[in-house]
Amino acid sequence: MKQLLIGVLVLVFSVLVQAELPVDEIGIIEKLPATYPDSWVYAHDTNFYSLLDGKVVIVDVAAENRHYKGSLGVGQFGSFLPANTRPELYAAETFYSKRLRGERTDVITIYDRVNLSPIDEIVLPGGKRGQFVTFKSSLQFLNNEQFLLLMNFSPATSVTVIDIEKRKIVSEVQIPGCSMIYPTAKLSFASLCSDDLMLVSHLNKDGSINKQERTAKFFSGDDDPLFMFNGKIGNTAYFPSFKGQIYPVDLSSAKPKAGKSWSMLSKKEMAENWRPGGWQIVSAHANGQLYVLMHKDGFNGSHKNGGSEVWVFDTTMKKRIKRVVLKEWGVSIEVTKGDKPHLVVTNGNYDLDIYSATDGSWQRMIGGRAFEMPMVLHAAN
Amino acid sequence: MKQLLIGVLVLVFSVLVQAELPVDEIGIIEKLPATYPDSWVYAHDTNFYSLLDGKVVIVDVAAENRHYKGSLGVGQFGSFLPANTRPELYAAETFYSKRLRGERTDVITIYDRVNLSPIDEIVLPGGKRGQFVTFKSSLQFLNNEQFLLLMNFSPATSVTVIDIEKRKIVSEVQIPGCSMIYPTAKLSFASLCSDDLMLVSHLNKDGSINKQERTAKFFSGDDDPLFMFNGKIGNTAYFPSFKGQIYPVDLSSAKPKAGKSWSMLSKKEMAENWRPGGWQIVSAHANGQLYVLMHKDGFNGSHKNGGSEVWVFDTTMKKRIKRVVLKEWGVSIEVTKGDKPHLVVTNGNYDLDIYSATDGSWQRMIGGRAFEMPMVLHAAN
Amino acid sequence: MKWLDMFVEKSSRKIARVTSRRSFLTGLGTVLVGSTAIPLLPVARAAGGGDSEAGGNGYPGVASQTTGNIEDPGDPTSCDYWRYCAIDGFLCSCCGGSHTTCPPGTEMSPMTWIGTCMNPVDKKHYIISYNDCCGKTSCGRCLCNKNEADKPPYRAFSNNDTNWCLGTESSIYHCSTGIIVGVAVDKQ
Amino acid sequence: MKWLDMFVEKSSRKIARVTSRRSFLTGLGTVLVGSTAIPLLPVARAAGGGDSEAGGNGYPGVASQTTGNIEDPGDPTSCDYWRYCAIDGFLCSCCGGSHTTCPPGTEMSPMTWIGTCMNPVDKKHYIISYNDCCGKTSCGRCLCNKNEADKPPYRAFSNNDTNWCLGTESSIYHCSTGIIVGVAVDKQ
Repeated sequence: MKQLLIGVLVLVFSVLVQAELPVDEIGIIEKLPATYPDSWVYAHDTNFYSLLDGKVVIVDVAAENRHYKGSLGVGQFGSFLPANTRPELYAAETFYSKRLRGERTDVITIYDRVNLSPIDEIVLPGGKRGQFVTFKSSLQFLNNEQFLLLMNFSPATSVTVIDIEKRKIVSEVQIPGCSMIYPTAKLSFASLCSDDLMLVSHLNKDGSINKQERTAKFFSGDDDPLFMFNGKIGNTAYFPSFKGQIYPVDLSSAKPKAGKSWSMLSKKEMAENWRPGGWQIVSAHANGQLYVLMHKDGFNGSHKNGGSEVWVFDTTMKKRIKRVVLKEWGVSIEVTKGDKPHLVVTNGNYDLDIYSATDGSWQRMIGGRAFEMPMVLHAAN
Repeated sequence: MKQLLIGVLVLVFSVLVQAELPVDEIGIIEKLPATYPDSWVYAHDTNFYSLLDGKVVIVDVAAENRHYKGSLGVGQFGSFLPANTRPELYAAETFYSKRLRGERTDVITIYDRVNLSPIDEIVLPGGKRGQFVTFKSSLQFLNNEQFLLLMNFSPATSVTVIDIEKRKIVSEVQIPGCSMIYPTAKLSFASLCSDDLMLVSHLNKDGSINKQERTAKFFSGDDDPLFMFNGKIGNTAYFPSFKGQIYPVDLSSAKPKAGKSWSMLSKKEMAENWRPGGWQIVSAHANGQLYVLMHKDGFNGSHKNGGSEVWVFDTTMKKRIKRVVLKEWGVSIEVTKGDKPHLVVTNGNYDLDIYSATDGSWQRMIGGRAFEMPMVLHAAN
Repeated sequence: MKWLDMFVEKSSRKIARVTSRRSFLTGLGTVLVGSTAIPLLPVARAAGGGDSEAGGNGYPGVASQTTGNIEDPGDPTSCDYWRYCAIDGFLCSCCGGSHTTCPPGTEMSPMTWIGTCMNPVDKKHYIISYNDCCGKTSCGRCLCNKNEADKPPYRAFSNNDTNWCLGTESSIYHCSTGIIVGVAVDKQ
Repeated sequence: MKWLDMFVEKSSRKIARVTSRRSFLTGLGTVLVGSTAIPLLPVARAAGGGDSEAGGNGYPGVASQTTGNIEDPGDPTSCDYWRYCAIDGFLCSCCGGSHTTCPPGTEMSPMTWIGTCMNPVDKKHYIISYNDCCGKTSCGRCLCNKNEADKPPYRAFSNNDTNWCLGTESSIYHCSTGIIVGVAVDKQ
């Protein structure tokens, strides 16, 4: 009788349990894979409306849903760089002890890519970390990601070299009259200079400066300046100019070799003043295609105005192979890696429009106030 | 000849100077008057979209232009209170050493009202400063602004008493089961409690606790809770309830006396479920008029939904004397002081709509992304 | 069957009484415009935005989800998802977490506010714990505010205007979950 | 008359060369939509907003101003005000300062970027110093970005993508002014 009763109770209980949703586990925190799929993008939200509270949002642009994968704070005109050789992310930022004031601390914060949590930091002395609207070239790797290089601006310009494996600062390289970091060979980087050339800084194995040299002049900052952003295909960086030239720079040896520039524009397009414009105005894919954000009726000063179209060039033929007419006005563009690349566009509402990079078709919009101003986009891998 | 030449030069020079705009002085920082006009309002922007970067914006609601007078940071669910007896402003806020993380510091920052710059601060120990969406009753004065009282929540509830003239913490008063600070007599304050009454805390002259006592129960938290906000006219605080009753509480002596409640609603309005709703749902003017933000079709849970109308009551007659149909849906309301009061409404776009409090006419909208979410408004003086 | 419900109810209520109600953030992100509760700012912003692929969650630029379980109906990115009957804040489902998990790098608050919501499929009332995820800045997506049974702060554990990122290393609020902790009294 | 202009030009250029160009903030707050430069986000937000009393400054909820001097025409709360031909940031005129002064409690940056703008009344080209006001959070009002003669950061002193709140106690950027420091070469 007693056994029967227990049996009945067990039966009733299990029926009930099946009829109800189970209790959920409490305290689960999501994790991300150590290597992200090719369809993921780091969207750096400069957040002009609250500059100290900038962030990077990690987005899967290809998924049907759950596009927002996670975020990390990168504030006060911060710089950001994901590693490829280890599951780490680097954020260069500035804190004040009392948020808007008080003691200033510049740091490189090292984030674990799986947990998006800070695992270490390197304090940067001197309060001179360069604060810019957000560039990619202000934080770069050398020597297979052994060295992390950070741009300073005080307004004197220099580059701090950090051994990021050992997590310590090893040197500071002065780059007077020049700006930003374009890695060339294992231990060398170039910077763009006010006198229309590149300064090349060669480091020793320990990260200290070995020597510096200058390339020949190869562009005109007065008449047609190069943008800071470039599209890199293999060892060649393609720098667009304000008026629509493409300047290929071969970075395969320590000293960069500027190739012959070519125009993106037909005579008609030149007459219509088509020009590159926006923030991150260029991106590239390993298949040799260069993507440039373009606008019509350009003028002196329109180089940050964004664009209505993305033009796709075959860099071997130096020929346009596609025009993507954007659904919404574009501000920044990035092309993802891999076989099925996506063209990611920060639009004028500061949401992301996702297009197929292959056929230019619009696929989805990712937004909903995920970002205030995602000015820079880093494709994963 | 030489004299003539000089004379000619001076003449030419002065003609030229008149023909050109003069060079401006560099380095001028605006100042504000030590006492603000009655038409000024402190708009506390909680800034949900970047909670750590909240602020208070000082606005002149009556001027033809230059409405935005200045701002100060009050972040991370901060509390704010302007003094009347001296040109100081108080901000209770929380900093983290690394913005989003690291060491926590709770402080009262003292701002100079003329220069809007921090002049001193009082560090609060224990990391227990209450963090709320933004209430007025979380930071209050006693004894003619000698003592500044701050609400703690850990989740135990207490009140820190600060001698703000001497700028030091003098005591902490436990208020278990109760919340917030409603000054009564010089050295006494009431708190609203979970068991439908007020706890009254009486301080000694040095700010230490003397004794505590409880009022009788006078409302029903189960059936019809009182809002935290009240409109104060003379020594009477008028607390609206969720379902539209007004509970007058006489604060003229140390122990508050709850008066007889009265309904804001006719039978028809009750049937239509008109209710108060929004955030700062009530304000009052010294002329005896009480302003309440109302919505139709209310229900259990609609008490923060905002409202389409502001109802104006004569508190002596306990009778509605005006309905102001809002141009835009309202979230918070405040009535300014003085002979020509303004009704200031935080609208659903989180801009400010300014109405005449006298005739209810709409005068102007102040916004342009001046604030993200100005939840609380403090009329000057 | 009442007895089993009541048993679960009892243990759940205990949680509710001890850790009790919950979290932070009134929104007023949601206000009544006309008679439909819509989150105001996202809508205001979306007005200037582009098209949306959002199913019907009301947040342009946020794609719909399902729980994958027909017994748990609705869209966890929608403010109307049944578990959110008393939620208040940014939905973690829109922020790299889910309706039951926190986004990477955040910390789940140990103290929560508890609501009681009816699952429209089985018509049972579930006790939902709205644990906050803390330590990263405001997510910004899918602000959702439902105030059924919300009380002012003098009933602290029934109040959602309080920042409940309390027992966490950082009190910075990021987003909110809606976790089933039990079944309430069967009201049928 | 050239000699006087050249004299002023010379001293101004010296300032330009020493402290030189200026400030921070590309905006891209302004982007070209169609062919008119309008500040994007304010517009996007305003789309959900109410009416505006703004004269014609393009910022709903911001009231127009004048300089009070007919020789100095235009509206200092408008991105089209002549002095702003190369400005980049939030206009201090909308933030509690003016086109020449900083809001209370901020600090004016000693280093600036210099632009050259034509006054439409006297047709003269003035040298404008766009000193930033620093130490309070982003004002948020009247974001205005004009990039005439703007160069990339390798011409640092001609670049407005750099935060020039440099010689100040705090590098937090709040808003920008447009201060006349001299007259440039008369181009007539």
